[in-house]
Formats: sequence, C-alpha cells, structure tokens
Amino acid sequence: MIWQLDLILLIFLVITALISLRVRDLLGASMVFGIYSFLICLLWAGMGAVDVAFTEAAVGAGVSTVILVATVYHTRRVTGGHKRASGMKLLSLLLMLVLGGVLLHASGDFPALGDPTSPANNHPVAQYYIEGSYQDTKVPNLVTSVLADYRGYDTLFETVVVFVAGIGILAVIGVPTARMRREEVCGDTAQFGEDSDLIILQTCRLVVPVLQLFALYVIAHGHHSPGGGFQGGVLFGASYILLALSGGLREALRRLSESMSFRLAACGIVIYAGFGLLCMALGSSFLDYAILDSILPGGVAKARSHSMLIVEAGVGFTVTTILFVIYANLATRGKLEGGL
Amino acid sequence: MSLFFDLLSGSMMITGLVFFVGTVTGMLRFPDFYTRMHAGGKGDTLSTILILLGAAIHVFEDFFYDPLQWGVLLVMVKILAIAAFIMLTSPTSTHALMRAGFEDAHEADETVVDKDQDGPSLEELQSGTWEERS
Amino acid sequence: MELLTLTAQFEWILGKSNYWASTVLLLIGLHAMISKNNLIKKLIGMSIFQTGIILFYVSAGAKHGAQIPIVHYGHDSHESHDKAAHAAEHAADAGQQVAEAAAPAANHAADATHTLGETLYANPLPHVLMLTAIVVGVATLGLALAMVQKVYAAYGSIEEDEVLDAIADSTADSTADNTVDSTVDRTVKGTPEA
Amino acid sequence: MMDQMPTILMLAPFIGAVGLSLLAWRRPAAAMPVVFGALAITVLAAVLTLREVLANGTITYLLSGWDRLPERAEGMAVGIEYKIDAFNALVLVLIPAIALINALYLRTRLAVECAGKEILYAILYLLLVVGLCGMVITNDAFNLYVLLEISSLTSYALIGIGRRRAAHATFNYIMTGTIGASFFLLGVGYLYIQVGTLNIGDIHEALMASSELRGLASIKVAAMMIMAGLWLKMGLFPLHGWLPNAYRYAPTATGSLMAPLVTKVMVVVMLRMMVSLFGLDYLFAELNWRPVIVGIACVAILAGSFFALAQRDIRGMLCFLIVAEVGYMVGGAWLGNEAGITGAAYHVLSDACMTFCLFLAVAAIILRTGEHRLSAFRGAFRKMPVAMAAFTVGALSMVGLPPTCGFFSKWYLLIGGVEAGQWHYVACLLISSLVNAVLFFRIFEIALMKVEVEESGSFDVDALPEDPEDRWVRVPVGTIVAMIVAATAVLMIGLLNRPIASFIATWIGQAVEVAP
Repeated sequence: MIWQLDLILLIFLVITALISLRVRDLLGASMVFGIYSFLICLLWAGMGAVDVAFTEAAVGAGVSTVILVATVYHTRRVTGGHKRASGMKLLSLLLMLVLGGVLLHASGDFPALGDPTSPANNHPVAQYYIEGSYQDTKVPNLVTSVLADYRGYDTLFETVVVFVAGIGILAVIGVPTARMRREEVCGDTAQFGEDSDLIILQTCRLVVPVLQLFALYVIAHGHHSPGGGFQGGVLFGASYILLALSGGLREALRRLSESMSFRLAACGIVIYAGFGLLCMALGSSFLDYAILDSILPGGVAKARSHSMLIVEAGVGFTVTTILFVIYANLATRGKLEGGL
Repeated sequence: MSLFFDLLSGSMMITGLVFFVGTVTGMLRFPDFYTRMHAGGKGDTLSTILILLGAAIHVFEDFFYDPLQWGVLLVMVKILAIAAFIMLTSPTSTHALMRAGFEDAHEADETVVDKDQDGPSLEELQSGTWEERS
Repeated sequence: MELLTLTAQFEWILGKSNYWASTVLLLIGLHAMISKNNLIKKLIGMSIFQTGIILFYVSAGAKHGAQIPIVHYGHDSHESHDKAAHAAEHAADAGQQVAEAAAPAANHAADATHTLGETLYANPLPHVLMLTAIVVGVATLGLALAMVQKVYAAYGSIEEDEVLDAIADSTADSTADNTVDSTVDRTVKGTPEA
Repeated sequence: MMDQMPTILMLAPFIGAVGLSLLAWRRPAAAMPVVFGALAITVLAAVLTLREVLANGTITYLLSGWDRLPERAEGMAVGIEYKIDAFNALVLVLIPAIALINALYLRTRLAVECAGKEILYAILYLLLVVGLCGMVITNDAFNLYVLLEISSLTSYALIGIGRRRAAHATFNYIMTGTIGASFFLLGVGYLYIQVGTLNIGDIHEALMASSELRGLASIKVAAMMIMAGLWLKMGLFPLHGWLPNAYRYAPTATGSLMAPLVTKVMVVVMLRMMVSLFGLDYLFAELNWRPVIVGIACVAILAGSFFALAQRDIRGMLCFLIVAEVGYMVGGAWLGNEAGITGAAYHVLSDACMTFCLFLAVAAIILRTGEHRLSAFRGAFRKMPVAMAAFTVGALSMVGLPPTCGFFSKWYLLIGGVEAGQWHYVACLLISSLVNAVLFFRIFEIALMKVEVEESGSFDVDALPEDPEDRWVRVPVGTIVAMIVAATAVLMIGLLNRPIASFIATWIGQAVEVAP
C-alpha cells in the first residue's frame, strides 16, 4: 500500500460518488458511477485484493454501467428537481448523522489499517489459509482455493444468486408469449446498437475473439493468477454484450439464444452441484473433493485442484450466460423472445 | 546499460505524460464537441501507449540482466498486449462518440469551421441535404 | 518531541482513513437510497452503499508490505534472495525502491507470529467474501433495474413522487385496484365444497 | 445415508429448480410435479433429521470435509458447517412443509396468475425454500448472508411477477431488503475485524472467552447493525413500510408462502444470533438494551393492531396483523428470560401456521367472491364452510383462545413479560388480543348476519358483476385440503404445547450450557 495514492483515491472516490448522485443527467450519472467503480478497483488492487479488483473492474465498471445505461435508455434520461418536501431529506440527514456517529465511534477501537497482527489477520484460520492451503490443494492462488474449496459451499450459492437474478429478471419483465419467433421480435425491438457502422463492427469483430480467448485463459489460469470462474465468466459474457452492442442483439442471440443461455446456466450449476453430489455418492460429505482422489489423477491435493478447475468452469458457464441474458432483457424491455 | 534502459523508459513515460497534459488542456479549452473529441481521442491513445511502452521497457530490464526470470518477459508481453488493445479500441470509441454526436446534431463552433472551402457544411451533412444537392 | 506525537497522530489517522472513507461512502449511498426521488439515483446510491461495505472488508484484510495472495511455491526463499541480490547490484532508483518497500515488510514480518517463509501475504478470506458480495450486488442491481423498467411501463415515470401520484390516482379509481380483477379465473375445474 | 440428510434436505429443492431450468424450459406441465416431488423429499429429509436430532442431539455437518482438527487452525472451523440443534430441526420441518402444502394451492393458481411463466415461478419458489432452509441450517455468518440474499432475490422476483401495482411495492422491498442485508453484512464485518472468524460457534466462544473483547464498542455496534438489519428484513414496526404492499399485491400463492415464512425465518435467525452468536449473558447482562427494544416492540404491537383495525382490505388487514405479530416475537425474545424466549420461539411456529391458515382461507374467499374488502365475507359460512372453518381456527388462534396454538405461545410470552416485570409489554399483548378479537368478531358478524356492512361505505354495488352467483367459482380440492391441513396444524401445535415447550426449553438450556 502506498498511502499517498490511497489518500488521493479515497478523496476522488468520495468526489465521484457525490457527482454521480448530483448530476441531473442519468446517463452522465451512470458514467461517473463507472469511473467510481474503476477508482475503487484501483484502491483494492493497491491493497493486494487483486481478485476483488478484477471482479469489480469487470462487474462494477463494466456490466453494471452497461445495464444502467440500458435502463436509462428505455426510461428517462434527465431527472427533475426535488419536488418532494425536504422533510424526508432532513430526516435522512439526521439519521445519517446518528449512524455516522455510531460507526465512527466503533471505528475507534479497530486495529490500524494494514496491521499484520490484527485479530482478523492473525487469526488461526487466516493463517491456516496462507500456510496450509497450498499443501492441501496445490493451488498457488489462495483466493481461488479458499473460494472453491474451503468455502466452496458459499460459492455454489453465489452462483445460484446470479442464476436467480437471471430467472427473476425474465420472470419480472419477460414478455410471456410462448414460442414467439425470435427473428421477428428482434427486428423491431433491438434498437440498442442496431445502427452501428463499419468501423465499430470491424473492431468488435477483431476484439471479441481475443476477449473470449482471454476469458478462457482467466478461467483456466485462475489457479495461478488472479482470476477464476467469476472473472472469466463476466469477461465472456461481456464479449457477447459487446457483440450485441456493435452488431445488434440479433447477431448475438443468433450465437447464444436465450433458452440456450438458461440451459447452459443450469448446466453450470449442475456441474458444480453434481461434483458435490459425486463426493457424497462416494461416501464423503458434500463438496469434499478429497474423496475424488479415486477417480482423478495425482493424489489428494491434486484431486482438489482439478475439481476446483472443473467447478470454476461451471461457475463460468453460469455467469457468462446469465450476464448476457440480463443485458439482453434489460436492453429490450424483456421483449426479445418472450416467456419461453 | 542500466542507465540506458532507465532513460529510455523514463523518457517515454514523461513524453506520455506531456501528451496527457496536452489532451487534458485540449479537452478543457477547445471550443466545441468535435475539437474536444479530437484532442481526447488522439492524445489519449498516444500517451497511454507511450506510458505502457515505458513500463514494458522497465520490465524488460529485469529480463535483460537475468534471462532466467522469463516470467518477467510474460509481464512485458501482457503490457504490450494491453498497448495493442488500447491502440485498437481507443480510436474506435472516439469514433463511436463522434458519430453519436454527429447524429445527435451537435453544432460545430464557428471559429473552427473553414468557411472558404467549397464543401458541405456540418449542418448539411447532418440533415442529409448535401447528398440531395450533389 | 512534539514532532514525534504529530507523526504518531498522523499514523493513527492513516490507520483509520480507510474505515472512515468506507463509512462516508456508506452514508452517502444510504442517504441517496432514502432521500433521492429518482429510482435510478436510488440504485446508484445502493451500489455506492455496497461498495462502502466491501471497502470495509478489504481494508480489514489488508497488511502493510504484503504481497498479493498468490504463493510463490517451490523456490520461495531462493527467489527473494535473488531479488535482494539484484537490488543490491543495481543501486539505482528501482533497487532503492525495492529496498524501501522491503524494510517495513520485514519489520512487520517480525511482528507477525506466523508468516510463510519470508513473504507476507495478504489475508485471502476477506477477498473471497467480497467477491461474493460484488456478485450479489450486481445481481440485486440487475433485478432492481428490471423493476424500474416495470415501474416505468406501468406508470410512465421513474420519479418516485410521480409514481406515487399515479398510484394514488389509480387507487381512487377503485376498479383498477381490484385485487382479483385480473386474477379471477372462472374456468378452474374443481369439486364443490362438501 | 442418515448423516447426509441435512445436505439432501438442502439439495432436493435446489436440484429440482435447476433441473426444471435445464430440462423443462418449454414444458409448463412439468412445473408442479417437480415442485411436489422436490418438496416432499425435503420434508422427508427434514423429518428424518429431526428424528436424528431428537435421538442423538445436535448434528454438525462439515461441508467440503474440513473437519476441525487441532493441528488445523487450532481446531477452528476452516470450512463451512451446518449445525442443527433441536429448534433448527423443528423449523426445518416447518419451512418445506408449509411450502409443500401451499403448493397444493399454487397448483390451481399457477397457470392463471403466471401464465407463460410457470417454470420460472416454480424455479423461484423452490429456490426460496432453499434460501430459507439454508439460513436456518448454516453455522457460518457469511454463508447466512449469501442465503439471505438468495431468499431475498427470489422473494423480490416472486412478488414482482405480479400485477403492475406490485412493481413499485417490490422496488421498495428491494431497497429496504438491500439495506437490511447490507447492515447485517456490516455487522458481521465488525465482528470479523475484531474476532477474525465467521463461524458462529467460534465467534461465540471468542466472545465468551475474553471480557476485553466484549467490552469493545465495535462489538456493540456489530450487535446493533445485525439486529437492525434483521428487523428491517422482518418488518418490525417503524421499519415495516415495505411489508403490507409487498404481500398484498404479490400473486396470491406468493403471499401465502411468504407471509408465514419469510418474517418468521428472520425471527428464527434473530433468535439464533441472540442465543448462539452473542449469547444471552452478553446481550442482557452487559448491553441492557431490553427496555428500549421491548418498548419498540410494544409500539409495534399496538401500531400493527390498530392499523389492521383501520384496514378495509382483507389482505391488508392480515399484513398489519403480521406487523403486530413481529412485535410479539421481538418483544418476547428481548424480555431476556427463558419464558420469553420460549414464547418467542413457540410463537414462530404457531404464527407461521396461523398466518398460513388465514392467508389460504382469505385467498380462497377472495377468489370465490371476487371481492377483496370485508364485505366479501357476507354469507361466507353458508357458501364456503371449509374455508370459513379454517379461517375461524386461524382467527381464534390470532386472538389467542385455547386450544389453538396462539393461546399457548401468547401464554408463554405473558409469563415472560410478568417474570421480567415488563408490564407495558403484558398490557400491549392483552390490548392487541382484544383488538384482534374485535377485528375477527366483526368479520364473523358479517359472515353470519349477512348484513350490508356500514363501514365499507366505499363499497360500490355497481362494481359487482351482474350476476354475483356467476363469480362464485368452485374452490378446488387442493386448496380445501391445504386449508384443512393448515387448520389441523394450528390445533395440533396447540395441543402438543407441552412437548414443544419442553423441547424449546431444552434447546435454550443446551445453548446456554455450551457457553462457559
């Protein structure tokens, strides 16, 4: 950590947060929010949280901004003044003062920032993750091993959260028409990025394959470098979003249709949960990859490592497809294909 | 030799920063949307690439002295890949923005319009009357 | 002496700066969620609120002079020796920087009860937790944006006061709010109650 | 096989949901069989788990097989674990059972209220059950947050799938729910930064072991944030704004699933946080927030009851009754004595059953009469005897008359209030029961007397269809069975009061015993 940089970033963070909330133009606000996300991911990278920064860069600054813009595009761009009585605002400010006082009071007895001997950093569990996890799993990236093995159960449900969001968005705004012909519908609703031109199209044609290749690299190399199923999945999903933005949604849906997306998303979860079930079937507890030693090559630790790779690939499937579906539905007000 | 690498990478980074200053000045001082994007698009691309090249050379230095550290070379390749990516995407995004502004009928400032030349004016292009005339 | 206490105070402030910043971001976001009139502004506030909490967690797991949590397996000490030798060889700026960065790390490493070899790694647990929190955040944002689009489709506005007015109008027109208006189904086949 | 039951319990609805999305994307007919099958397996697994817990005591299940070894992180939990004690096991049976019975009702409504989205609804329905069970079963504070978010996101979607009026209510719910969940996360973060672990048992032990730690301001704030977050999610009075509209405008099957379960599971989580995480000693001997929180609960009880009295919409009335009931449970839990907590835990069970019973009966009545105001009840005893019988049982339980379960749980709450000397709580409880009595006997009067109701002045005769008889659609068998089962459950939980109360008392005893 370089405290000078940290301080500057923190100040800019507060400033961008305030700007994005003050700007009347919602498109501008979304953009400033994207900048905010980038700044905060710089801050996290500075604190050594590279995986978090990577995810935030892909999710917060990338996908969040795109879906915000898509919604602004379909609703209103400019927000009016505050016609509502300022009573609520005053009440809220008062509440913030109280809450702020309480939280600052509590921060008084926190250990200093970056103290290696603080309870959280010096706890046996944290120490064990740093010292023991490489022996246990042969995965150098500690975040990956904690994410996919020690707390693999959490990660399973984190994937389910993404899945639920996709299903929920379709349930909430998807147009419930069975077997509507996709081409027909896309023709008149996919205005978003429909009027693109040659330069943008060609550039995206060049970039998309590289992006997808990189996404696969991020998933596959997540054991040794920052990255993993989520980050790679978000990048892969972003490549489809880019395709939809440049060449029209129809183009993207031709490659990855909505029903196929949901099937693949379910496949991803089935891969994850199925691996856990396989462990149960072999006589150990759920997600205990050690038991897979008998089917996977290379000893117990390697079995854990290989299982994590497969599990992360499952996460990648789900995140890729669901992010694309979220975008596709929000960009067309749920009309792209109907209720399936 | 070390001095050579340091000077090279340092000077590249500094040149990049100088261009960045130019970019920012242009973005702030130029009169209309098109000229601002012009400054932003060109200066931004060049300065980013220069800074990245400087970083790549700085990393290469380690490899140069100790070829066993081939992992460092990988870092350099990654930085160069980012530079290539920027080179490809930054002008494209500037183009997309320019086009959006053009289609949105943003007006050009009169001080930057060359009135003497015999060609279509911006308004004519935007409204499509130019094609009708020719 | 005074200078010393000043430095101590400064360090104390630095030690808290991230927690304070996270509190400030959290409060900004929460205030926007409560008091903003525009639904999308509320959602931006929600995202800022969540990043405030994530910043808090990440700060809790940060360590001075720590490396990113990816272990250099195999030749751990060997490599760092190499680096030190390399730094000493070229006593240029870069080398000095490495040495400077290494000094506090070494101090803290001595303080910490356990470290892996000679390297200090950041605490991976908060990172894992916050990966989850980020993903949960974007999932919530997506669903909420879908809701905003639904509100807009229903009432033609994303300003809360206008939406509330529209709701009040439609409630005044009592038939519009009839709970079963659209849901009564006369074709349900079943047996009569005994 | 037996030791895998907790996971099977969690995974059955989960696999059902994923399987629906994978294989039945275009086959709406597959939705209900899968829901029934998955929930039936869950109920079975939950019952077997309960039996196991009764026989052998608390079950701990280690996910990913990271058992606590002394050489591994000094015996701390490095992975995530389930912990199923007596009370958990009981709630774990309750959740899928109510969902299963509600599915009988859902079966008749799914194609009507969610036409074209049957599969989506079924997936969300199953995943909501997963989220609720997961929150109860887990022993890891962060995992609890993740499952809280799963249950929240599915609830948002299950409500938002409804009519246009549901959209804004859901948006409000999303805002409130996110604030609540984030407060919870922040509270867990404050604990984490001071303690360094996320395992509920380990945090508890660390807190018990060090009085220095217990004295820290940040631990107090952590307790405050966790409680505030949970109160937001359960709709305790000043924070209840989202609740009535969300449940009222949701599809009816969502309302009858969420009203009994979601707020109650939040209360269960709060009880677990109080008993297993912070420990009663810490909360009551060292913090002494009892007067404030019991005061808030009293206000909640009174406000909920009187708002309910002012409602003309039947479902709106029931929603405000839930607000009052949340006040009962929070107040009871914070009385700080064994009777109070027993009452709160007991009331979770009985309130879930009676709310379920009432929502089902009201849904059937509204559906059949096409009217959502109190006037819907005119002549209901004659026209719909089963629905009204179920409604009567639920109403009597709400009022607190024996032998329904509401009487016994309120009894324990009252004893707790008297023992703790919180007379205003006792008074509020009694006033609220009286108000409930007025409320329900007014409905019975309408139902029996067939009189034109005066206070529903805004009721417009012209708004009724030409031939009222035409709208009296038949009530499907599934709904009737569901109502009978729910009413029986209300009575059974009341009649079995002794075993249940002693069961809960043992749970509290064990939890307190574990603490040194």
